[in-house]
Amino acid sequence: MVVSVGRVLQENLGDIQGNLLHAYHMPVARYAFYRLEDPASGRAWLGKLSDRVTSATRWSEGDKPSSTMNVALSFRGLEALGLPTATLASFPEEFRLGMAERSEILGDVGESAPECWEDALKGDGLHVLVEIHAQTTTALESHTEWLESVSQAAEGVVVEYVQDAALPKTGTEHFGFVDGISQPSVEGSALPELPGHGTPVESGKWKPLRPGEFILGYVGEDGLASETPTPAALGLNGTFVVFRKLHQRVADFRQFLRTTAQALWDTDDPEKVELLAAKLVGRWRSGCPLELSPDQDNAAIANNPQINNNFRFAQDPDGERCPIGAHIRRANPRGSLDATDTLVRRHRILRRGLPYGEWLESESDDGADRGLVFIAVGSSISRQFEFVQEEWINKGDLFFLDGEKDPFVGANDGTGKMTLPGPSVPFIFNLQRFVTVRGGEYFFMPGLEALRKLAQGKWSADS
Amino acid sequence: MSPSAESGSPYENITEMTLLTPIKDGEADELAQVLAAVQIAEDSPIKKISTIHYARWVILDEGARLLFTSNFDGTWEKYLRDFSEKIPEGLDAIWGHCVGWPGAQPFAPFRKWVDRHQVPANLFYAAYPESTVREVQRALDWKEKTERFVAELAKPPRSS
Amino acid sequence: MSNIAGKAFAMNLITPIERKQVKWNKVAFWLLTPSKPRNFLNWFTKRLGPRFDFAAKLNGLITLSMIHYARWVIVKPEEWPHLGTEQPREDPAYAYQLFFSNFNGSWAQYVDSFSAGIPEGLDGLWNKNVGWPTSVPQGPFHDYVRHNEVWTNYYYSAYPMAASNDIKSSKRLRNELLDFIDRSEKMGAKEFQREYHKLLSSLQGNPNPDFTAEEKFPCLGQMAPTPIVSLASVAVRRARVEIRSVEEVHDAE
Amino acid sequence: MMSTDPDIPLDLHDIQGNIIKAYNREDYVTARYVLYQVTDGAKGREFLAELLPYVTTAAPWSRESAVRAGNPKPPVTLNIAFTHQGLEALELPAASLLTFPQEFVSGMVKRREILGDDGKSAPEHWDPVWLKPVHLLLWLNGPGRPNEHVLDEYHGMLVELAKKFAPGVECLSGHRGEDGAERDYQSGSALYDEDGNITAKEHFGYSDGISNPFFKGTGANPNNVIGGGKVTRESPDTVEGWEPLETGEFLLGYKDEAFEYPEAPLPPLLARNGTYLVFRKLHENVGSFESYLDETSKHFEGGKEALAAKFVGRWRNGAPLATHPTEEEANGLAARWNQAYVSMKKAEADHDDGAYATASNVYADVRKELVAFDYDQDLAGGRCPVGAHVRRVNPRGGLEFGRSGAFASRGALTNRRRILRRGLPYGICRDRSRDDGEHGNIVMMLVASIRRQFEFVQQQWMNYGNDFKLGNDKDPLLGNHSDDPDGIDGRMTIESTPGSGKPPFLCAGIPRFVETRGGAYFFVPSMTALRMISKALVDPT
Repeated sequence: MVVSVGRVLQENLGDIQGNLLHAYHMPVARYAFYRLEDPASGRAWLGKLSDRVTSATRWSEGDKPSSTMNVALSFRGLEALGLPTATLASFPEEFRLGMAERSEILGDVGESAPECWEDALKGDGLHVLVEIHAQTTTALESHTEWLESVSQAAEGVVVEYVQDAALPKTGTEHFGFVDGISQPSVEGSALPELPGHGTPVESGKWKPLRPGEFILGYVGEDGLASETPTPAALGLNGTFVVFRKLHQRVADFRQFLRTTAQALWDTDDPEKVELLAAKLVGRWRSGCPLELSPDQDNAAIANNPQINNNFRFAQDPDGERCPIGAHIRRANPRGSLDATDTLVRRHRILRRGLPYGEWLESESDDGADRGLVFIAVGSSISRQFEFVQEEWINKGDLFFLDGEKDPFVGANDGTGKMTLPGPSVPFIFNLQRFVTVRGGEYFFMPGLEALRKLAQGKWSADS
Repeated sequence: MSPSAESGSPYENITEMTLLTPIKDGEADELAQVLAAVQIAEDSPIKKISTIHYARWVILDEGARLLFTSNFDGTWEKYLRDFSEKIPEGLDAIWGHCVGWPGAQPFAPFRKWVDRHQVPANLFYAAYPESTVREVQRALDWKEKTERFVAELAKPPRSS
Repeated sequence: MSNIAGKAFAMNLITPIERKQVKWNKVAFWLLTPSKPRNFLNWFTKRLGPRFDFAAKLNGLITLSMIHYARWVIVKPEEWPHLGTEQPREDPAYAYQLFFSNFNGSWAQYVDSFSAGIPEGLDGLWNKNVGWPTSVPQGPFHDYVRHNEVWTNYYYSAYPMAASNDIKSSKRLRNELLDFIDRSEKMGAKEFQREYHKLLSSLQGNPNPDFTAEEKFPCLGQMAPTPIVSLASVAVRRARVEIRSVEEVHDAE
Repeated sequence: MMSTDPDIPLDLHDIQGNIIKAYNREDYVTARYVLYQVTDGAKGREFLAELLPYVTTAAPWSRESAVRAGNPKPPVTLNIAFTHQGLEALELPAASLLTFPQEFVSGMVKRREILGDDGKSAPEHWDPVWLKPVHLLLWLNGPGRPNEHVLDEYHGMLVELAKKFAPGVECLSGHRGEDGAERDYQSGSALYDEDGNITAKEHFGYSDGISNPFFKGTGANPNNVIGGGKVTRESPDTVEGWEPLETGEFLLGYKDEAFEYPEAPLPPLLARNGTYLVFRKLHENVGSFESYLDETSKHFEGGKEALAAKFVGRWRNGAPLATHPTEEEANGLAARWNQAYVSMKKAEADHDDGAYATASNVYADVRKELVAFDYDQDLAGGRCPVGAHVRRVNPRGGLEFGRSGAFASRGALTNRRRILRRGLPYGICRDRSRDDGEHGNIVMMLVASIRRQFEFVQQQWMNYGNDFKLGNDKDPLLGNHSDDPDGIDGRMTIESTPGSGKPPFLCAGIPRFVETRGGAYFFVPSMTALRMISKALVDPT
């Protein structure tokens, strides 16, 4: 259903939830999942929450809150709120099915298969996701206290699962890479437009993506308004959010780097280990892209946001600097598939999320759970997140990398292979899976007005 | 026409599509010219869809209807989306001459139109059903390079 | 209008079939469809004698190895879409069997190889069609195909330079090479040479009939454009180049 | 309609001689090929009428020793063939001219892209005579040393005869001679060894013309079906392993391998007992050939002779690789073959009928060893490479690739591509280190369909390799390997014996060994048709 083609994003930031278009950049977070047993009390609870939900309105200097809160609903959650069948049916198929049902498409097989997920993340109980982000642990706890008191007061609102997350002391994710450098810029989002964050245009410049790619009810890259569920007001200013808990095998990864460097170059010289790590990812651990500095890490590049994302792969068609199969090149091929980028710009994702667990100090595995809370935002889960996951991460056929999967996060099984174009050592063999899925779900994150109306039961069948 | 998005392909990775669509009265000649122009163009618009192995358009029954067949990798749905998103103008220029054409965009009515006119094959044969277009192209590239390498080793030094 | 894309030729054959005969052909198509229940059927039909040995007929097709893709579709009169008044009503007397294939070689080579190599297979799939002359003798068979063939208006191939055989050999070559590269990482010079020679001798093709066609596929031939199959297509191609160069001159002006 | 039951012989008196008889086997080892243009139809027909009594038919010759010589061997044979333009010049009615197949009407020059006559084989490099309006081909075969003058005298008579019809009938000049001068005729001659004995060799040194198709009705020794007929599913060294080919593959008016009468011009009387002749003058680059063999065989186990054998599928002495993979075996066979031939010739010269019968039986037995094989025991090509010349031009049962029963018959894809070969070498190679000079082969191919038989084999099997799963690799010896460094490499894989652990041997950079220097498509009418043409009696209505 088409809402309005000419809508301007900037005028509606107050109705869009926060942390979608702009990252909060807060070091700690808590993700709480609730099950709703009764539509009416669930709506009342949601109503209380909606008053404190953080919007996308930009903070002025010194105005940044100490904590924020956002709310999203899974398809089961919308059902639990008592929405009528016609409304439910107007949501996209993949959202209705939920993440576990889409495991084949996502490559969630083997140890990542839904039957191996954490019990609490397996069932149908993840109705509502409440995210709290905070500047400090204290602020996080105090916000949580409020949430708990409100929830305990509500009948039939049950906590199913809570996941905490915090940036490790290294400031990196657990494999040691600075994360989250590249994000799509969005037209009308009032974010500074950094080079490399939008879609490449022919003049060598970059253009922000159109808002319909990330928020429902706006014009997308196809020139049409993104499709929304009915009624249109329910969808307007909302979007879809993918939540995944990704466990990282840090000790295995470090071990793999050493043994593979040994196999490739007959040395476990740290420089070679770092080069190998960079080849897998496409960036050095600092975040400095291989495309700009193929032979050694360069902190000056890494720390300069005007430079560190300003590259395309078009000048490196064979992947001699950044391998075609490297993680960042797969996840965002930029201008390398065709000059005008038509093959890429409809498959972009906004990534939010944070690492969880303690930094691994020892060489061997300590058995602790650590990894990444992965959050992807987009107006179509199937066209964006699922497509990237299936076609680019786990297939790579489009890049002529038949049979090769993403070396970093792909569903490899110990027989994986990666092509490293260059003067010597053309391949890495025997890739295993370094990242496994522990659970996840698809959520709909409504606009603030829509959230209030949902809470009021305006669209519910029983009210 | 059987209202089914079902492919007649028995293979897991390859899908076949056969579409039979009536041509608008008196527009067959113009359509033939459009197709001829695409045929002699340097670059086919179809190339943009990297999952198509073979495709053809054929005008049947003295201009009464247009046949389209192709073999492609992946699912029907994704293939149609590719069509709709990557070469909408091309499709409009061709199928615009057919009765009831809703336009390649937006997607939903296009999908419905295709669905309505599709006939699943009763028998479909593929010689290398497990290979995608990219895999084929990649393998051909390997072969060419390997051949050159092996031959370089074999070549006697030229006397001249 | 072109039936040729590089090494591939597009065949479109549309032949009428009596409505009451349609079911027989559909059964034949179903029997030939490669799917799991077929295994039992193969066992069964083999015992009915060569006429019914569909697996063997497919064997001939595979041995010919000229086809990339082929399909058969039967459309009954009531299945022709009628979309309203702007479209004239039709009253077709027959159902139609549509055959489309992508093959390598010239028209005559293809048609003749089929009628000489697997005549029973062809007769099995077409003999319920109106006016089917049987595939041997070839004169009437040629006439039937020519009469019912429809020319392609637009033809596309993603890999025009490759014959079906080229693809099969490339795929095998690539798999074997990758495996070799993996295996050879730790080999010394002598062992490497020995293994490399073994690899080459396996790539030349293996005659053991127990091996699948793909496993023993010869891989060492070169790949290049096909010899010219039709003087007409050469003329068309030349004209096309001329048109383009004229256009380029105009563009330059 | 004529029956083609093998027991019922063909009317050999109505068929031109060279179609059935390989003249060089009958000691006619020198030849002259003369081309004419007809500008006056009536004179052309008169000329033809004058020639008719001298035309050699396929009727069996009575041997010299026979008491009553019914049909003695002529001193020199004469045969006649026409291009389509020639038939037009002789004023065949349009209704008849229009019924000839398209490729014959177009002619060889216009079909050059199909045939791969490019680069140095392109018509602009041919002997000039072939670019003139060629209408009529007369060819004379005569005795060899020391009686070559007989052919010369006979040719002189022909020249005198033709003069009577000039202008109107013109002998075309422009056959390139050894001195570079343009001549009025093309000569041909078997090659002699150092002792002056006639050989069956061509300039590259291979024994030629060993295997020719065997078809119904010729009256030839039925045992010769072995190796010459079409393969059955029985053993190739037995008579049961072969069946005669249908006559219609080589003669118009008879049932062919598809159980029908071949495409033929009207009226039927014009076509029946006639056939088509593909004439090719092929220059042999002996220097390139020898030096390529020398260089490449340095690395080839078995050396130069073995490599030469791998190219062709036969040793230069004629023994087939498929059954005689070692040089020793091959030499043994060649010696026995030679011995048998000498004995047979001696018995003939001695007019000793008994000895002759015995000797020819021995000869036939040895000959069998040269032809009685297929490739089923050698699918991978470890003995005879899959891409070797003889395996390409006649794959026997090989296109089933060992999948017995894949096709309706084992030779289903081969039986309609067979070619009857005649002709002789021409010129003398004076310096085996050089390519230039005038020497090569006059190849005459007789087929019922130029397109389906000759052109197909030339295009798909000599200049392409797809049917053998060899990609674009060409016939190593006769392929039109590119002279252009960016063109397709001349390439051949010589397969190793499977399981030997040895790698295949790759020949790369093969230059073009054989160049086309001329040729045309001709129609060879029956005696009846010749009479009809000469009397303007062709009437298709």
